[in-house]
Amino acid sequence: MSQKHENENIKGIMDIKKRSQWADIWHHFKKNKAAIVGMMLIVLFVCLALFAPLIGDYQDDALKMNIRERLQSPSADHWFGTDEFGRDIFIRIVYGTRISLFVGIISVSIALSIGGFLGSIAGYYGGKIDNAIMRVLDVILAIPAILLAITIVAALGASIINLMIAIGIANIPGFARVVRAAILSVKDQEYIEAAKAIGAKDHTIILKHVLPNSMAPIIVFSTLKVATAIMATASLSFIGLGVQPPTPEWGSMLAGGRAYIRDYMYIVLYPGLAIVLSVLSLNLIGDGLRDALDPKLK
Amino acid sequence: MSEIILEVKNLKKYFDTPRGKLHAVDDINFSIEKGKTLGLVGESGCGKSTTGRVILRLLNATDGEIIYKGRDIRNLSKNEMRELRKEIQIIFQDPFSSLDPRMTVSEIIEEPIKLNKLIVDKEKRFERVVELMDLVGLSRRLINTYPHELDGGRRQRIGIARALALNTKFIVCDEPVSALDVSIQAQILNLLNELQEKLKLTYIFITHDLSVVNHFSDDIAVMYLGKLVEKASSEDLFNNPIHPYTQALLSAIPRASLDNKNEKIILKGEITSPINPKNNCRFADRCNYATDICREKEPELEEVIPGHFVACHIFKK
Amino acid sequence: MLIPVMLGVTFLVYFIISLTPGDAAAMILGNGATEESIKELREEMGFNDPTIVQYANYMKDLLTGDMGTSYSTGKSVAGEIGQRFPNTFKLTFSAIFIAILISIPIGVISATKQYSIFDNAGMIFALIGISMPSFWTGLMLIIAFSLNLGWFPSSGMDGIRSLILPAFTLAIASTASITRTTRSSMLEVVRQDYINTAKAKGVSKKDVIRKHALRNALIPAVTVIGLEFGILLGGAVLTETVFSWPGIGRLMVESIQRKDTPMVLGCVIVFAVAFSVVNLIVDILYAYIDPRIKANYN
Amino acid sequence: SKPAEPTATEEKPAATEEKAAVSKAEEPKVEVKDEIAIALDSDITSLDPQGHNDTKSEAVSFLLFNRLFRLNTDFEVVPDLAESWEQPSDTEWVIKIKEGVKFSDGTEMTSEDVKFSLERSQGMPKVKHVLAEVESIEIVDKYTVKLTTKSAFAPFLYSLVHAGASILPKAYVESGDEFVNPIGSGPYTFVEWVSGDKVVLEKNENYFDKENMGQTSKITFKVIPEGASRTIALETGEVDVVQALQTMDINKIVDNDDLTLYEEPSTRVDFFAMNNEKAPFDNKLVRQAINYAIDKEAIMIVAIDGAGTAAESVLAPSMLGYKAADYEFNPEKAKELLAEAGYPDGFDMTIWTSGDDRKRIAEIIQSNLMESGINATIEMYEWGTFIDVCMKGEEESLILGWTSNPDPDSTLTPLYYSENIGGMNFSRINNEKLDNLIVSAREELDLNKRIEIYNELHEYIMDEAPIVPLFVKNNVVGANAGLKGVELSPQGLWNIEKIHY
Amino acid sequence: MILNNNILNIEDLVIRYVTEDGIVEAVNGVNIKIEKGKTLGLVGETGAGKTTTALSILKLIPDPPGEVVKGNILLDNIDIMKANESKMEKIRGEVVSMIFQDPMTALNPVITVGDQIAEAIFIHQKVTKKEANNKAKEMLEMVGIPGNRLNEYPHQFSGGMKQRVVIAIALSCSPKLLIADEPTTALDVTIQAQVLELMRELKKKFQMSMLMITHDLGVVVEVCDDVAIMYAGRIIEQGTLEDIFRSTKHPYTEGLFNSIPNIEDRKAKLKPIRGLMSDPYDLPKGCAFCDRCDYQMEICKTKKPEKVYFSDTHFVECHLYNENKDFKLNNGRK
Ligand SMILES: Nc1ncnc2c1ncn2[C@@H]1O[C@H](COP(=O)(O)OP(=O)(O)OP(=O)(O)O)[C@@H](O)[C@H]1O
Ligand SMILES: Nc1ncnc2c1ncn2[C@@H]1O[C@H](COP(=O)(O)OP(=O)(O)OP(=O)(O)O)[C@@H](O)[C@H]1O
Ligand SMILES: [Mg+2]
Ligand SMILES: [Mg+2]
Repeated sequence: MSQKHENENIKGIMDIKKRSQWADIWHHFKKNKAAIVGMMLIVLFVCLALFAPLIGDYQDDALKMNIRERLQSPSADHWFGTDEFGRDIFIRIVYGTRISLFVGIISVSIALSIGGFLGSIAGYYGGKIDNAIMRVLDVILAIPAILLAITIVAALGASIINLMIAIGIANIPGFARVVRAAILSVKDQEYIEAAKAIGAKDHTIILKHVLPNSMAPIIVFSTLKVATAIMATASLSFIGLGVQPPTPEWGSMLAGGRAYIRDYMYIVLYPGLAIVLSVLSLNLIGDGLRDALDPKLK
Repeated sequence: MSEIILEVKNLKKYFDTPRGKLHAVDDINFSIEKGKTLGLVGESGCGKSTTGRVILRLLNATDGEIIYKGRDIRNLSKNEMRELRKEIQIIFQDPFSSLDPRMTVSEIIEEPIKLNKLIVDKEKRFERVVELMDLVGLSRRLINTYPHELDGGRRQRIGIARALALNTKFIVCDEPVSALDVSIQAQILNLLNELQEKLKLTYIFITHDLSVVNHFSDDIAVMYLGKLVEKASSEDLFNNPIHPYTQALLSAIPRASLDNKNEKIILKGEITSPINPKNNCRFADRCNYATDICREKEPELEEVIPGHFVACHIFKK
Repeated sequence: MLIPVMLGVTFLVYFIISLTPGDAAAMILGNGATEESIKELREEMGFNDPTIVQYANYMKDLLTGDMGTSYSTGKSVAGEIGQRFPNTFKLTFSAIFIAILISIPIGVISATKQYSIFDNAGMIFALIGISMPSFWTGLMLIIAFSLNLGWFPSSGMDGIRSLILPAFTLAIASTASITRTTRSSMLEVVRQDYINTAKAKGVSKKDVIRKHALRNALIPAVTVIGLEFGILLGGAVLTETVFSWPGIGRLMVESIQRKDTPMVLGCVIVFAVAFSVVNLIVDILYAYIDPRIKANYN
Repeated sequence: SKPAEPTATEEKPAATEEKAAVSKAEEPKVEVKDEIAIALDSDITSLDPQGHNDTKSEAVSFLLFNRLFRLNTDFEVVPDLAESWEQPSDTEWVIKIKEGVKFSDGTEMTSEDVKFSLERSQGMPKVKHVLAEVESIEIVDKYTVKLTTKSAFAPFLYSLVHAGASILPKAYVESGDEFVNPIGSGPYTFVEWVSGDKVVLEKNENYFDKENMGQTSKITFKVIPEGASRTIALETGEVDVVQALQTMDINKIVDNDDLTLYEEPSTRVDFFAMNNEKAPFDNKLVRQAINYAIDKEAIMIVAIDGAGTAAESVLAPSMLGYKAADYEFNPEKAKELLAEAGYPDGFDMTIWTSGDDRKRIAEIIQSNLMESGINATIEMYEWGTFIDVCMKGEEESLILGWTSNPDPDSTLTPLYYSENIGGMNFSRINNEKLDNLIVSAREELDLNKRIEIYNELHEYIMDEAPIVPLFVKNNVVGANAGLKGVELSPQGLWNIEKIHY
Repeated sequence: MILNNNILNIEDLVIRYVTEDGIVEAVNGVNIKIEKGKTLGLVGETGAGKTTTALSILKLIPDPPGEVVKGNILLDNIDIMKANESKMEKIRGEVVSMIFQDPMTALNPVITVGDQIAEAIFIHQKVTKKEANNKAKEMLEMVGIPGNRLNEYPHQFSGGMKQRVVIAIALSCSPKLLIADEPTTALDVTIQAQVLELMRELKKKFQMSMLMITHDLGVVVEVCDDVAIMYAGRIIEQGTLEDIFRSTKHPYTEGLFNSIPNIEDRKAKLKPIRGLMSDPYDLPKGCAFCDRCDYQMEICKTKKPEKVYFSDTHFVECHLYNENKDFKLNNGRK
């Protein structure tokens, strides 16, 4: 076979379809039904966040109180009922999606950029640099993440920005470790040496070979961490250190409604479900990605 | 007219490990003539790959000289080294980990050309890729496949094509066939042979399988625990192995033939740790002939017959 | 290893908390304090010194076991934590115990019956568990088991019965990840050659799992249990709040709200020490389970 | 009197002035239990009666210690340790204490202890305000002391009922035990305090006042921060009394035959105080605007389930010389006034408060203010800190409640007298005319004249509008129907030593 | 049941793996006989189905995805196909045991070497734990490892020693048939020589029959009596050593010989087999080797070749001998 010379012209060969990696990953991802469900849910959440104004006005529907309509059970008018101030819970959950996704994504981005940077330096250069960075991160790691976040918010004051900073910082060591491990696993592969052997410079190697090949665990970890960050946001709000009223945020909705838990369970049920569903979806996607990106399973 | 293309003098490579200095390569000397093949043979962990890597400066040597075409590679600047990399290349043992799984066949072969700006025009470069694929016997329709879709033999061909993409003169072949099935192994060996003739290449051929180098090399160097124990033309080495280790190695090869069954020399024990080795003959523990001197003094590599070097106290003459 | 990390932790927390606005001296003196007396106290307590000097003084005291006195109650921090910590300890250990008790068997069975209904159910359970914020789970459990069924008290710390709900709440999330790790490492282990070797010897299926697979599969599970402990400690903060459990988690949240710096500092340090000690124990456990690691210690 | 803590207590419109036990028709099954558990919504802060100023700690202190006088449920001062007293002059009080009163360590109480305790009180940060009027304390004999006030002070005896005026054994305090194992003379003795969990007390069998002996042998105060959990605990029998019942659970208690609801109108006014020293609240128009901007009805609905009385002045309506002001909810008017004051586009401000229920109030105020164009941010504090920080005047506005003694002065002086800026004068109003009105009312012994002065004061203060009064609420206590002796005063659960099965 | 002199008799075994990507036809009608006391070498390329065949004898094909479609396996006259799990547990280790390819991973890293050997003894022989331990020590010494290393863990052993331990485990209950799946592939030549030497000795000592799986014809010469060449799930040629080495019949077998560098004749040009083994997901209708075969004929593409016998012991599956049994292979020239 090998010696057969096919005499197509070069152009023809150039056009041979390249099955892109993404198509490949998608192909594998698609097979995982749970992940697809998660994906659909997240898309739904994102749509809700994007098109929230079409569902209700932020000022008039999500913030403004309407005491006469307080504590109404779910109905056609108020799908999820109203809270103790007569605000529509559904609309508040919809606007809450914005906050949760936003905080989740931004705090993970903070952790990813700082932790990722530290992790890649530690992983790629190794030795003393590695040791120094990892020892410092060990210190942060010794404090359970949510406690660290609580402490930071407590010190800086409760606001959305501080919340993101706190959750971001608390997650730095995790990201640094994952990135470092990913880079280490790639760094010693022979194709990195091969690249060196053909004269590739350090940054070419990092950008073209190391990073693309270490992306998989990092992407998966990020997805899962967005989920954790959403949960952390809610937790901090729950103990009064997160998003402050009247901003609709799931955790603070839960915290505010918990006095009504016995007679108006839906006040805590729906925001809680929103958290569970979004976190669950992200976890499902993360799991799906893990399988789809794992070269061992290919 | 033999022209020495590479000469290695007193090459040493030590690794720092938690348990001490690991003498992966310990003071070895050899040279290779242009267009010839030097076989580097030895058991697992004896330092063959390290030697190869140090020659390409993928690892920095601890000590010694690596003189390629009259210049010591160890003294080259980064840019000079990059220039030199267009001439000396490496083919790896593991066809699975030596190819970037995120790149297609054409991207892998194209990369060295692109990086070294040999051909800037995209289409021309592509023509060159196809040419290389033809050269190593890769079907053109595989051009945009990914390595993981291919078998070991084809992957190894990609590795070879990549090594040939530049103006390659000298290739370190680090066990290029040991991960392959016999029938595929033979295909690759033949290919390497053809390429050597066609492109006037010089090889260092690393292997643990003596039968492979026998077929392939002009000279053979046998390594044991970071040291060269014997060095000769393949002819000489096979016909007249002198060092007890070489003898055992040769006899241990299972022969796929009912005739000439050879008497096996079974060695005791296994290769010992290269960490902080003692200053004696490193083979002494396993050697059937070892005497006191072997356990006390390190033998030098000496020319016992013209062109035939051995490091052994017992079989000096 | 523990000591430098603890030094780092105290410094980090001290530094973060020193960012907290507010005048500690005024806080201690309370209402009616004159400018002068505040100034005097500030001088006396060294609040005017640079943070690093204050930190050094704090550390000096800490080394003698003195964690300072609470700003809000004037009581000794060490004494207060000494009273509260055993409760948190009780809670988190019961939780991890429950988590292990549930998750290891589920993980093992899921792995041995891969793709069965049991496996799928187990994994869905695990994912949902991971996705539920503990404070929400807690509220839901209270509704179900305290309110509707009346089986367990919803608050306080009286005997085993009152421990069950908070411990379960806390355990659920950890159950999820331990189950998942056990399952996947079990699947990994079951593929190993030595399992085939054991089978080829004629070892029965049950014994293959029990004697050969489980111990190997436990190695990654033990790491996760160690890490989960950190998450549990963090979760304790929320669970203790929901269930009125008088542990240091709740103490910490209350102290943060009171801006009671020495108390917060004390709590975080105790958390970090507890977490680090657990990880140390995990390391030692490792050596017991995995002789390869023991070899590295010697 | 003291700032009322944020509790879940809400009240139905106070139907009667009597303490009303909404008792059950049927007799519940009798449990013969010799101990009771009382749910508190937060832990006590100190066992030192002079080391705290909150109702939870007070409830415990009252059981462990005695004061010279105490309040009965009708809010009248009655003697406790005092045997008799006389007033030789306007500023002098000679008090004879009962003989033979023993502390729980067996030592006898003498005037030494009284002098020591009252002087100590004056130096304790948390309670120094209580006896601020007292100039000197002298020992007359072993059982008699003489107190001299700085000026004529009609409501003086009320000061002596505060926990801060508790009589402590001098020897014990000087022993340096720091109240880890407090010794007192009260109807109960200390057993243990499990921080964050519970306080356990035991009947003092040797209590000096045989009539007011403890009725049950053990009382446990359990800390249950969650309102819903407190109610559940009561329903499941984990506790016998819930001291601060959350109002939304009132019907559950009423509907439950095993439980009894106790309600008592309080003298507590919840109010929204603006910091009169800070712009823009130094502008009367702004303060008035905010009085118009806030929807008290809405607040009542949310905070006390629509069952309270909207407050229309700084005091409860039952108070001497009360006069209502007329600020109806009117955002338009508020906007007009704001514009007049130079804030046509509103401004940004912060609201400080503490506790879940007040947070809800804050949220409504926030929403009300938004309608008038004011953008408010809520900042939450833990109760203990909250009071401390607020006294420093760093806040812009705050939400608080104030439970008052029956005498108006006990509210007006601490809250609105200029000298108490930095103390309880949270609005930091510093108004000469107001000061004069307060002082002359306090020193006026003629009741009608006093009423007149208070009428004027009400009118004046509400025009100055340092605060926005929000509502007056009831105390609500839930208890097991089998309990006897549950009594409420306007300050809440009272005479706990009398509770028993 | 016919009693016969064969320790192993496999007939028409078909095994496939059902995976997401398709069905792998791993074993397609294999017939293997091993006489008592004899050693059969099973030779073939990667993916030929050697391990699958071996595992089926122990009934250890992972299911799913593995599936034994049909076939008969008689092991020491026991019908494996009909044996239930508990019977199999008895058989494994006692009647048949197996050595796996990679000594590095074939031992449980958390159990001492001694316990791993003793376990099999304890299971199959009615002995106390202590006796089992003593026996384990004996076994260890027999494979040339000092008995006092009984309580060490696998990571403390070198590769060759580990493989010896694996052998000790396999032989601990003196099985009648030993299956060795490429026992020396992962080892260095000098170590390989040691291990092969040991196996030869032990085989003699225990009078065992053996199925030796390898892809190395050299190893076959060293230890085997008979050879079966496997290609794409079928035995395409089988015979005694003499048969296979001296009168090679199948073009594939010939190709294998030509692919091996010859140590004696270094100038001999390697003549590898072209191309690759057919995709096991999609085997051709006719002869599976036909794509790579230099003697390819029309019939090869459409019809599966039948067995052609040259002697009792020697058969081949190839169309070349359909008409002319005397056809001689001539290095690819037709
Ligand atoms: N980066 C490294 N750090 C530490 N030790 C190393 C490193 N690379 C190789 N070694 C050690 O150096 C010695 C020689 O290794 P090398 O890879 O050169 O052996 P080899 O002869 O190529 O063996 P093989 O046949 O297994 O490939 C070995 O003991 C190995 O463990
Ligand atoms: N668990 C499995 N799932 C799917 N396919 C499998 C599985 N095990 C083996 N196969 C496939 O079955 C075919 C035969 O495999 P087998 O392991 O028997 O080959 P082998 O001859 O032992 O090869 P090697 O020399 O590589 O060990 C191969 O194509 C392989 O990919
Ligand atoms: Mg190597
Ligand atoms: Mg195999």
